[in-house]
Amino acid sequence: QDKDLKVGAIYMDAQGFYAGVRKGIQTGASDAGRKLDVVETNAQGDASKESSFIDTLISSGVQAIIVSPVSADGSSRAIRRAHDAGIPVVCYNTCLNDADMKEYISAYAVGDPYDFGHKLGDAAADYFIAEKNEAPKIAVLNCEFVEVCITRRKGFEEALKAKVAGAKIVANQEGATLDKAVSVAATMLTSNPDIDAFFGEAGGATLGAARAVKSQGKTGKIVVFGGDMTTEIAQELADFTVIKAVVDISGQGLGKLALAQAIKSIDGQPPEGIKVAYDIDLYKSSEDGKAWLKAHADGIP
Amino acid sequence: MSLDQTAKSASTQRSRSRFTFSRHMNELSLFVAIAVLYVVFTSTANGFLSFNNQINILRDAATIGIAAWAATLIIIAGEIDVSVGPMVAFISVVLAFFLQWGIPTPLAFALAIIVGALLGSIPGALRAYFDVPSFVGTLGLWSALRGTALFVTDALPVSIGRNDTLDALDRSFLNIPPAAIVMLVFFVVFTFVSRKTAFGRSVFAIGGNAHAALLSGINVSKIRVALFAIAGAMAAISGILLVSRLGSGNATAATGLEFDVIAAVVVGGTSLSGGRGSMLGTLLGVLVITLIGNGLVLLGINPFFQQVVRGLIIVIAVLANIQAIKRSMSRNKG
Amino acid sequence: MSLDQTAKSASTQRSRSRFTFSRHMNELSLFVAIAVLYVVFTSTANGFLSFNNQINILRDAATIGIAAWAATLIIIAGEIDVSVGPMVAFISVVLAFFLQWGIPTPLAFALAIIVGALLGSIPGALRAYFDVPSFVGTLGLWSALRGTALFVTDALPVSIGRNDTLDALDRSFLNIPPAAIVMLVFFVVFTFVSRKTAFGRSVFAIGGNAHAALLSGINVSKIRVALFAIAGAMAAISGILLVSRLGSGNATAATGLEFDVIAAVVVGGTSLSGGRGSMLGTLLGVLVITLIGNGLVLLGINPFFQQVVRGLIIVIAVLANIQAIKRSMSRNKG
Amino acid sequence: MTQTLGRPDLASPQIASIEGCTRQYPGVLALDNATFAVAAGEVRALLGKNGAGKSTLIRLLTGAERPDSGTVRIDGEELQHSGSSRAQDAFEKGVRVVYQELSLVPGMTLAENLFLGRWPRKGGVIQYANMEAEASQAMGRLGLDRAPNTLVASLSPAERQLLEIARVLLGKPKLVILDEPTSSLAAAEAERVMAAVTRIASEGIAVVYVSHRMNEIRQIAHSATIMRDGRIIDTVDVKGADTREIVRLMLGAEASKAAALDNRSQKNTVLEVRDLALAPKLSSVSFQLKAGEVLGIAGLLGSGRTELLQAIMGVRSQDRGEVLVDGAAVKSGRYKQMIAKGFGYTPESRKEEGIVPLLGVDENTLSTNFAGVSHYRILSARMMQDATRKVVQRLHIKTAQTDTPIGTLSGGNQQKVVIGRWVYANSRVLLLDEPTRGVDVEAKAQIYAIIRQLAAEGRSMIFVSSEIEELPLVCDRVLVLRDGTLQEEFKSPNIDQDALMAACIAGH
Ligand SMILES: Nc1ncnc2c1ncn2[C@@H]1O[C@H](COP(=O)(O)OP(=O)(O)OP(=O)(O)O)[C@@H](O)[C@H]1O
Ligand SMILES: Nc1ncnc2c1ncn2[C@@H]1O[C@H](COP(=O)(O)OP(=O)(O)OP(=O)(O)O)[C@@H](O)[C@H]1O
Ligand SMILES: [Mg+2]
Ligand SMILES: [Mg+2]
Repeated sequence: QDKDLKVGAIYMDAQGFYAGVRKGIQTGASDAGRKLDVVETNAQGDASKESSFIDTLISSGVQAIIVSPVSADGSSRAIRRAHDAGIPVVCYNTCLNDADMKEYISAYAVGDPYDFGHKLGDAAADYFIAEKNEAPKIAVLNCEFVEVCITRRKGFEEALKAKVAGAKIVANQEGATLDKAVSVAATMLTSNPDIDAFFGEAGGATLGAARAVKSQGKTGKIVVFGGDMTTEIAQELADFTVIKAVVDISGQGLGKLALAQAIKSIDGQPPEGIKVAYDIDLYKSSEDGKAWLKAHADGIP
Repeated sequence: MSLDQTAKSASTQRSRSRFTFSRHMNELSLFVAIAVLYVVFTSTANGFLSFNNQINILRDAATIGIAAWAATLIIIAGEIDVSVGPMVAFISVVLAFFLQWGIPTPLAFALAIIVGALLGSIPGALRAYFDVPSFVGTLGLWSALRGTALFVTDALPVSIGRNDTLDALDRSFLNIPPAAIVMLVFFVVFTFVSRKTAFGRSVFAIGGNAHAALLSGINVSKIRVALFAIAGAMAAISGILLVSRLGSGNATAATGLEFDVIAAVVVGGTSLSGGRGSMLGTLLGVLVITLIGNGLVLLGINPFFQQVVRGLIIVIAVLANIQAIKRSMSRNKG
Repeated sequence: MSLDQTAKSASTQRSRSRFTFSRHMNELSLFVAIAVLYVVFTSTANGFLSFNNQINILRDAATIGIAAWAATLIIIAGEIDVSVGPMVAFISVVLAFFLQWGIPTPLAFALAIIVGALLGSIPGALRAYFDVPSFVGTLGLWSALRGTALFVTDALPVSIGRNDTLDALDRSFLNIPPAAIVMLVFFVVFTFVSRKTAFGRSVFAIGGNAHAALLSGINVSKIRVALFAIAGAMAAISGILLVSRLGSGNATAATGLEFDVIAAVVVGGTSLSGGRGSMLGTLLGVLVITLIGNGLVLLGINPFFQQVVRGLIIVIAVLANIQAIKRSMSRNKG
Repeated sequence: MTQTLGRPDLASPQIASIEGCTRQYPGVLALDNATFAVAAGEVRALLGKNGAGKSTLIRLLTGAERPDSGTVRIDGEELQHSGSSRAQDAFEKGVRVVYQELSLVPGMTLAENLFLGRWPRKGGVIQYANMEAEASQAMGRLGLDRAPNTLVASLSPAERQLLEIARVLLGKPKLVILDEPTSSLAAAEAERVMAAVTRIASEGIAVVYVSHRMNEIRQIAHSATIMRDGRIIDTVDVKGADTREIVRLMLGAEASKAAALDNRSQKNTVLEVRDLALAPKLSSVSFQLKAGEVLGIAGLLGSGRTELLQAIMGVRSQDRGEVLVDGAAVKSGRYKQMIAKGFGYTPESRKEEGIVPLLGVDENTLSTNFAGVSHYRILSARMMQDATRKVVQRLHIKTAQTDTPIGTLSGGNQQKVVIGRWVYANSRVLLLDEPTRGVDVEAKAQIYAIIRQLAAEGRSMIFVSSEIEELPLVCDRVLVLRDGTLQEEFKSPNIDQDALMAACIAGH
């Protein structure tokens, strides 16, 4: 079957991760031997824009919508309208609350954000145990204007405290874009000179923390744990002086998975339990970093 | 310079029995722009002309339009309001809380509008009585409202549960979304006010020559405060419609709306230096902005690239408009 | 109205031998504001007064300051530039690409600055020769540049690999970050230009009465284009420093920088209606904005709530400034 | 033209009074313990040099400003409040004013401007039909024949002035104040204004009339209050007073007589205009200007003199015709080029086009040639001061410092700076559009002297003025612009005011 496919794709905001998703959707289509027409938009983290985009996609006659909803509750009405119009909606990365999800969503390609944080927290705990640090002080650079980031932190905190009871989060500031993260991290180092580690909730935060640690001359004293692989984060990890562990949900992988689910839903075979788990990858050694760089020569995560 | 003079007479004042071409050049050139956009998108974008999509365009236009009517008056008065987006988001959050607290829906609506008007009147009063430029006052409000909304909600949506009134507001009425009706009703009201009432004409007078307005006994300060209060109330109405559409109050919603609103007003031919402008122009400006947004999505253009196209089209629209007015003026001279 | 008149004589024109209190009231009141901020943060925020943190403040100030000098001139000339943030991000991307292509670093720097100047001169030329308001032109550029940068990079950082020159730009020199030195050098240059050159004085004349400036033979169009080209070049320099700090070109960087820049200029006492303002005022405005940002982060205040505080402080700073000027005017009367 | 004046009877009630008022501006005592009163039906002239404090006194009467000390009474009641409600208070008590600065809203129609802020309305809705009918009537009385829904932006300055005067005559005013209402009007229009003034006075309305034109005052005023340096010097009966005595009171010294014209031989032609046309006002204008010549251009309001000057300078492009400088044709769109060739142009509206109010006298003067006061492209404070001082001294500009913001100078002194900038630029041909508008007698005499002096140095000038009586004082030759062409020529010493006037209005 090589019928043309027309799907709508909505990216949540302007982050490199979604470039991966885009590539994943494209390669997913060619893997499935279909000619793909993607109508794509970027919601810029705004539920009202997302809502209007979904309406536009409905009118444009797409066969399915692949979306990373901005908000578990705030996005449900728009998605309901798509559902009511008979268009299967596939979530990836983020989704609606459970009740709405069961009703309106055909499939949810997910690397669970709680697990995401949890895996990293676990890795961080192992690091502190190895360092014999029983009461590590941690500063967070967050992206908590989107809900997933809050969940990521919860996962991180709980996993860490489960193993290292004395761990403490001493500061939590926003720093989602790289430039802001560098500046905020540098300032946090001033107010909390005795912190042991940064936790970067997303790519910009992770790399920003690493840059700040280096430029403030704290290499070797302060380490960084963070989310989201990019070329530069992988290089830092390969270097292994500052970044000690990175968790990542491959954008490409998730995109591919989401498209596969969308095709299935169009064909009337949505997955049973809606949720389709996608592996969250943990990279915690220099070799892991090098391997990632090799596998992603084009830099798209 | 020369434009200032030429455009002055070209600006649309009130409709007059003698329809002069040059006076309405602005609107005419916008009509042409819209016609061109329609032709282009119809022939290239699948489903653009479908009834459903036209309704979508109307609904999207409402988001910008409702705020843009008040913004037009503010800009005509020589002021500016950059707080629209956060105001809409903030009110959506406030309304959601009101409803969570069990305040009856109509009362909650009224309270939300009052809150909007009161908040809006803060930069208004700062401008009118303390000479704080409205750009500064509304910039402060912009930051404070977005911050407060995010702070109290932790950036999470504030759910309102089932609410029949709000649901009705989201359901089309005779196939037309209520938001669009609200927009059009207010368009008529604002057009009337701006052309036919003392308040509306005072706004033009203040923008054209505030000193003269003051000397001729117009209560400049009161009108300035009122303008910003009205803008706040209109943003609140937009916020209410937002809640009905999203089913929750969202602190992160309506980001950058202020840019769209100002762009629509300016594309519509209202001068940022005050004193001239028209509601009809703004309506057409709102349509241009909305059509571009809608068409580009339908065409499936890379979302980042859409931003590029939007930027170019806004500039080209204003440029073409200005040139059209100029040319018609010089032709009309003899 | 009354402010317009009072502030006239208070505005800093050129430095004069007779230092009058009222003329420098604006700068004095900003000095007081900065002193208050220092006292408050020193006593409440851990490590605020540490050498390292003061250096951080300087480095952060550079991001806003370098762009703010040019923006001051633009606003004095009665124009506005809202394209700063995207311009900085775009140039950082362009520079990163230049370096990836193997262009020698100094040449890449020069090219980046030229690209910035050329891009900046687009809204300048639209303003000067086609009467497109600078708000519209730069808003278009804002959208187009951010879009292009995101489009070509997919919002991913563009790595530059190892680069000694750029590394050196990020390493402190005599304990002072090069960015801060660049900022201060340009501050001196711009202060000098604005006070002591025909170009600078013509900018004031154009902002004060463009028509009169034109008739007295000042090349108004050329100066307008030059102003925006300069702003583009300064943003490019900011972009270069950004690359040195981040080690990569970032399309998403410097979001909202234009707001900070305009806020700094306005807090510094430059009038948005043109014709008056001072570089020293802007320098103090930049410090106020940067200090607030730094202190609030140090205090560990909820980031959303920081936005609220920032908004309030900007408004209060401008309000206090205006009141101080007014009071000093009326006191000076007798 | 105007009927004989009967002085209102002395028992008529005082409409407005100012008692012991003082008003201080930064650095200037604009009003010093002034006491002033005007009675119903009286036309009171207010005389004084530029900066004497006339406008300030008026602003107190209208409530636009409050005195630092002293009281202002209208109709026996003291003005209350401050800010805009004070002006409102005065308005309600029947004070109407035409300010020296135009106070119209260009983007609104004539009718709307006429009723600005007091539009007739029913239930909040403006009654346009009524308003426009009334407006037509009110404007018709002053001979302003324009559709009431025209935009003010399309009016000429003179028409705007008439509109402002029409505005104050609406309703039931008790005190009408006119601050130099005729300064932008040619003689014929000024007559219309004066007729209106006489009429309203006869209706028992008090009028305060500021003018620098003595002959107008003789025609319409009953009495004259003379001000000097912020003080009220004297109030005299116009009939009984001698003009020279009034001028002496104003100046505090005897007025110098205008310098007599000396006829020098004029040599080569510096400027030639051939068949210049600019629709709709100019159909075909040709003339020559010689070095060292002062060429007057007379004409009625709206005859196109301003357009002629602008077309010559290239500020506005002509439809047809040629402009030759030193025998060589120049292209259109050539303003810069004309300046480079040694031309200078002073616009008729000083405030809108002439000055940058926030900048100092120095920069307003030197902006024509910053290079002349620069050292290696850097402005030298010392050179700026010296150059400005030279111009200030030469043109007798009254300013505290060379860097005083020009906006705080009196109108006459501002005008001298506008001329002075071309003196500084060493221009050899000056195009002066209404250079004496709003300028006091003394400053006027000084400007005439300056013009003659510049001509003696071999510079040429085109002098446009609506005050017919000053043309013979300065011009070597006067051309009359009528119906789009230059109709008649008068040569010194045979320039006769009455003949000029007749030539201007011929056929009207
Ligand atoms: N707003 C102001 N700020 C500072 N000084 C002022 C202001 N208004 C007037 N002055 C000064 O007060 C003095 C009196 O000015 P005023 O305008 O009353 O003079 P005038 O008699 O009306 O002169 P003219 O004939 O030129 O109109 C002048 O020296 C003037 O420079
Ligand atoms: N309709 C108009 N639109 C724009 N500007 C105008 C208009 N009418 C007149 N002006 C400008 O107003 C100024 C003076 O006009 P006005 O008619 O008073 O003078 P004029 O025609 O030059 O005659 P004169 O100078 O002899 O009184 C000129 O600069 C003229 O160009
Ligand atoms: Mg005066
Ligand atoms: Mg004229």
